[in-house]
Amino acid sequence: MSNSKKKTVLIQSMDALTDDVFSMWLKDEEIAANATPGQFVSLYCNEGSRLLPRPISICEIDKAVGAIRLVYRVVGKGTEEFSKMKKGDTIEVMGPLGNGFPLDNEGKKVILIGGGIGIPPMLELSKHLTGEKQVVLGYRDELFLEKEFESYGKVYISTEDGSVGTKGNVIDAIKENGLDAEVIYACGPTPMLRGIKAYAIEHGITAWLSLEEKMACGIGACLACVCKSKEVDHHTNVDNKRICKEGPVFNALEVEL
Amino acid sequence: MSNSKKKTVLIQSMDALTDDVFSMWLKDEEIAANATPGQFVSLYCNEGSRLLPRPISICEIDKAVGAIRLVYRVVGKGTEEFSKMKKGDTIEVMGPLGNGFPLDNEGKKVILIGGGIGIPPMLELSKHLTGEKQVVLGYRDELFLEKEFESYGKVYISTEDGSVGTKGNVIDAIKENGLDAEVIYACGPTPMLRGIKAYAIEHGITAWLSLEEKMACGIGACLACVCKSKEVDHHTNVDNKRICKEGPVFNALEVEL
Amino acid sequence: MNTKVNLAGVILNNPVMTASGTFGSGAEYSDFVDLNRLGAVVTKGVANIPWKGNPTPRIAETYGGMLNAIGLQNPGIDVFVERDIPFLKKYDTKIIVNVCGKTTEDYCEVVERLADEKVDLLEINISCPNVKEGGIAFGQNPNSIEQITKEMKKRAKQPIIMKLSPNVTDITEMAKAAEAGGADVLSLINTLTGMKIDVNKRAFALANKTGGLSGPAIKPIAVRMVYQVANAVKLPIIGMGGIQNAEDALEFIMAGATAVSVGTANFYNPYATIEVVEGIEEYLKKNHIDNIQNLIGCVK
Amino acid sequence: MNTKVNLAGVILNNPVMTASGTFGSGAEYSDFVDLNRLGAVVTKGVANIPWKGNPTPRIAETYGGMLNAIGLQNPGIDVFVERDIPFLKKYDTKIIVNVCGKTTEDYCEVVERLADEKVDLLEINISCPNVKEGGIAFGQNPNSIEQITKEMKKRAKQPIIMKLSPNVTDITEMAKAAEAGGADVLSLINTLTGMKIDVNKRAFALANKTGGLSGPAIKPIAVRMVYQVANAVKLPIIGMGGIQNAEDALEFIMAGATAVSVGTANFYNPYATIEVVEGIEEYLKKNHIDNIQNLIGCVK
Ligand SMILES: Cc1cc2nc3c(=O)[nH]c(=O)nc-3n(C[C@H](O)[C@H](O)[C@H](O)COP(=O)(O)OP(=O)(O)OC[C@H]3O[C@@H](n4cnc5c(N)ncnc54)[C@H](O)[C@@H]3O)c2cc1C
Ligand SMILES: Cc1cc2nc3c(=O)[nH]c(=O)nc-3n(C[C@H](O)[C@H](O)[C@H](O)COP(=O)(O)OP(=O)(O)OC[C@H]3O[C@@H](n4cnc5c(N)ncnc54)[C@H](O)[C@@H]3O)c2cc1C
Ligand SMILES: Cc1cc2nc3c(=O)[nH]c(=O)nc-3n(C[C@H](O)[C@H](O)[C@H](O)COP(=O)(O)O)c2cc1C
Ligand SMILES: Cc1cc2nc3c(=O)[nH]c(=O)nc-3n(C[C@H](O)[C@H](O)[C@H](O)COP(=O)(O)O)c2cc1C
Ligand code: FES
Ligand code: FES
Repeated sequence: MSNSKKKTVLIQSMDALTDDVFSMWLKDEEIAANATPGQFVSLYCNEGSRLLPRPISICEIDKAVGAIRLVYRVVGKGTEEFSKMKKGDTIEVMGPLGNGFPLDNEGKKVILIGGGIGIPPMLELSKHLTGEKQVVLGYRDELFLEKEFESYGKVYISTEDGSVGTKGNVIDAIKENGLDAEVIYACGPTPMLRGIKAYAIEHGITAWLSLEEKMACGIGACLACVCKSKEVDHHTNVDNKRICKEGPVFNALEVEL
Repeated sequence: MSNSKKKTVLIQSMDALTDDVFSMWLKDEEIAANATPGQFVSLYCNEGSRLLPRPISICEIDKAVGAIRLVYRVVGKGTEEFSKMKKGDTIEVMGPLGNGFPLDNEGKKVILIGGGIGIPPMLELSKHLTGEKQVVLGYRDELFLEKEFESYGKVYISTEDGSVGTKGNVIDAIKENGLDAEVIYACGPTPMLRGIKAYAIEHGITAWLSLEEKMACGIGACLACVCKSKEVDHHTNVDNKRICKEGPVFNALEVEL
Repeated sequence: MNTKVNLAGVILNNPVMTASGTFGSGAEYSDFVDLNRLGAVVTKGVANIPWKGNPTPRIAETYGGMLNAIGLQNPGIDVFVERDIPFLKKYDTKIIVNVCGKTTEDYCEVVERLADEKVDLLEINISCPNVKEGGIAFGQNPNSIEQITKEMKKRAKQPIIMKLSPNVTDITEMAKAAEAGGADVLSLINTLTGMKIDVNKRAFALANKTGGLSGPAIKPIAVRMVYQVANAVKLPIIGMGGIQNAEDALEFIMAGATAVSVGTANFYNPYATIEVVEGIEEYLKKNHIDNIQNLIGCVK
Repeated sequence: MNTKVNLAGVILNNPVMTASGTFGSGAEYSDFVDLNRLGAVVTKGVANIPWKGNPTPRIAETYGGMLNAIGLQNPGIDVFVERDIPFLKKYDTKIIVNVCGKTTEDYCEVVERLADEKVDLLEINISCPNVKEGGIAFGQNPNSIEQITKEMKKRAKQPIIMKLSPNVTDITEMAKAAEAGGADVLSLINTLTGMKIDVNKRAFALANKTGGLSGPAIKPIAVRMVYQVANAVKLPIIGMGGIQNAEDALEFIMAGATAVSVGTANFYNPYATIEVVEGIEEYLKKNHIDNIQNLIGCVK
């Protein structure tokens, strides 16, 4: 048996970080005990017309309390439904799912990169890395979570409109600040990840990327969520890897973006 | 424009009368102002997989407060959903719908008959009739609402298991108590109404019956909820009457049961 | 912003219509919505003589949809012409009369009777799954579709909409047959044949055993068929099946529908048609699209 | 209480199986449910060689259902035989292998390769709407159904289940063709072809444009088809399409299915299969029915 269950859990808190980004803590000792940074959970809607899971990365893990934090943006009907839930309500969740970021980096100098709603999983990760940590956060406009990173590393910000930090994207911020590293960890939109992969290859940096795809089962059974892999995958026997099962975190060299 | 609207209204109270019979007051001045005894409302589920209305008779009307009372039995998923709602929640409702009982009976001696979950609409009706009122309530086993009728008329009870009042059905109770009347008003399961119709014809009593059928629109547009009528109906031009529009209350002689 | 659309020369103020059988002849819903705001009202199917329809229960709820087996109850063309057309003429909306029949002759009689009435289009229902004769029997065979379309065209003074059944292997074959028969417009989809069993009563939920499935549950099938037909024939298409909001309507329009009909949604939201009209206007505004024409079939 | 059912001589402990493609080869769900409790596990379609499947996005949510266009990605029969059959053999459940192919030869190769493997039944998928060649092309024509069924029967050592497509005018014609070809069991329904458009992106939701609609939304269509087929042929039927609880499963059984498959529901409730098994047992107990046999096709 794996460590993943589907269950109904208590919402401990629900807070708006911006107009459309929400933070919630879910109470569940088992999930908290088993979770590692970069893993995700599947959230389910109460509304019966919406059947499929909403995969959400784990933003923080409080093993002492037995709770996990999720930070999500309202982009459609499902996340809208979640945003209307309140402390004390319950929600269906399955997890933890997938494989998180590798943590065996022995004090290497790293850059953690989060783009938009890819920022949340970087927070828990930043607590687990032991070397010098540079955190690059890319936003369209409104900032969230940026202060919470400050205790774990030096934070650099890019905004598309240039209202804060570097005007442009995360790569622009890395260049502007002359950052270098042995390892990059990143989560964000595919074009950003593509850019980071190219940058990492160019500079000989190891890069771990967290990918995204539409999911149905979340546990590797339906083959909905594949990405192209460089080599034939052990499980699928074709050059497709399941993001929910082998991922969501991949070495940049393993996958085609 | 008719007096009927679809709107979201406040639930003022929700109480269990028995294990599976619930009473709720809905706050809406407009509906309360327009409603008459024997009319019904359509209740809608929040759950998006259940689209159709749940027609529920109006049990009481409080014009002063601007509220209506509904009493319903949990028989399926929709009524179960309602039963879990709480005071302070809101619910979608359309109404008042249909035509209630005729109230111009000029002090005639009447019997009001309610069978099972057909009992609730009799309560408001009993307040509006001016003659001698005999109330016959038929239950399978557990009683509800029976006390509330006592201030409006003499109450006779039948139960299938004989635990209270006459053992048997409402006709048995009428016979056992030797009741007679000029007019009968009745609501309940079709076999009961069929029995009442026969009884009324036999004894030359005018009978008004409230019928039931599955509904989709609740306002006369879809032709789902018809009953057979004795004569060609003015609207449909066939011998079918729409229960939601021409009914739910019909003169027993108008309809075939 | 231009929301006008053209169905065989008839210009609708906007592409939003009602689906036949879900809106009566408009009278009941006129208590809830201003019929002047609708592109067209499509009336409940009418035959040459009054029909009683099927026994009850005639409907059953299903997951995200419903089954109906009304059986085309209707008051007959005479009452319809005397009562329902004059009612609708009071409004600034187009009138589309949905026509049903058991035999080709029945259909012909209705169409001839309507020839000199002030109605804008006739929609020929050859796709009702709930009556034994007529209806779907005509709608599942390309030859009979072409044949009956020709008969209609011979007699009708108004442009003819052929309403297609989704209960077929290849919807484009049926669409092409209607086009070959001279149809002016196609409308799709009618309901999908379905069944529900009450496991506690161990009985069919509908007296008719089977019924037509409608509502949001069927939308993906309807959008697919509209897309296929739009790419197979040159006729304008009225798209329907599960539309409950403007997004749904726009899916059909982008798939290739010139107009759309709101059906089952009226039952649970009597304001649905108007909300679709307003939602489309908002979408056009927000996306700086000045003519709805630009959206029709824009997804290829 | 007897919940055993007989599919062409293969006795299942209970009528509850998994629907192909929604349960992998059982390994992933074995973390959630005890496979020993299932009547049978039906594996994801497998071809003679590995298939990559379609580009992503491969799925989209719809109202009360979902679209998929996985495109039959599979590791090929060799890996399947080496890895997946031994895994399933550890459990006290029947093994049903779902077979797909682009050509008749592909199907034949897989069936021959499986002849000496310890699997109980073969389910031939001639109804996948998501691949260009093979799949549904075979499943919409009675002649080709009969033909391919015969080819399968010639080569197979296990009984053959033909899996039918609902995207046809008359499902009974297809069922009869499979029966004529010698099929031992029929399973229905596969998915209905559907489409979703993202109106904000003005693009198809699926890379493949169309996909197969599954989930509770389609149940009424599936129940109707099972009922029609049960009344048209003598073969046992595996019913599926939108089953999410015991009531749903019982609808299919009362309509005439000998066994049922749970598909899409696994995705949102990994315990769904077991809940169906337990719910059926409760129903039998509550209603004092000592043999499930008495419910098969009991609603006429
Ligand atoms: C591994 C992983 C981790 C994620 N972590 C986060 C996170 O921490 N915070 C956050 O805000 N978002 C995250 N996302 C994206 C999030 O899953 C979607 O924003 C969400 O599912 C949208 O649901 P909706 O109902 O609001 O949108 P709708 O568009 O209405 O959803 C319709 C369907 O599409 C799916 N879907 C829509 N967008 C996406 C997407 N980007 N990725 C996958 N499925 C999608 C939904 O799950 C649903 O099945 C993550 C996605 C993945 C795959
Ligand atoms: C005019 C009228 C007045 C009514 N008044 C009352 C009342 O005061 N109190 C009360 O408890 N019940 C009343 N009923 C019955 C009530 O409508 C049903 O019990 C209720 O709709 C069941 O909903 P459900 O979702 O719990 O059951 P389900 O069986 O899950 O419902 C499935 C579908 O069938 C319909 N349905 C099921 N049973 C009935 C029924 N008996 N009549 C009509 N539609 C039905 C539902 O509305 C829904 O569309 C009345 C019915 C009518 C027609
Ligand atoms: C209760 C009901 C009655 C219908 N009656 C007719 C009819 O008389 N003629 C017709 O062509 N279609 C009829 N239809 C089909 C609808 O017009 C429409 O094609 C179908 O319901 C799909 O659209 P929807 O999902 O929006 O309801 C009827 C549908 C319903 C639900
Ligand atoms: C993601 C997915 C993959 C599927 N793959 C297959 C397959 O490989 N072979 C097959 O015969 N059917 C396949 N199907 C169809 C299902 O087995 C089933 O027939 C259909 O989904 C209807 O059942 P449901 O509504 O319970 O899901 C697939 C369905 C889904 C949703
Ligand atoms: S979501 Fe099913 S395999 Fe990943
Ligand atoms: S419910 Fe539609 S006519 Fe009565």
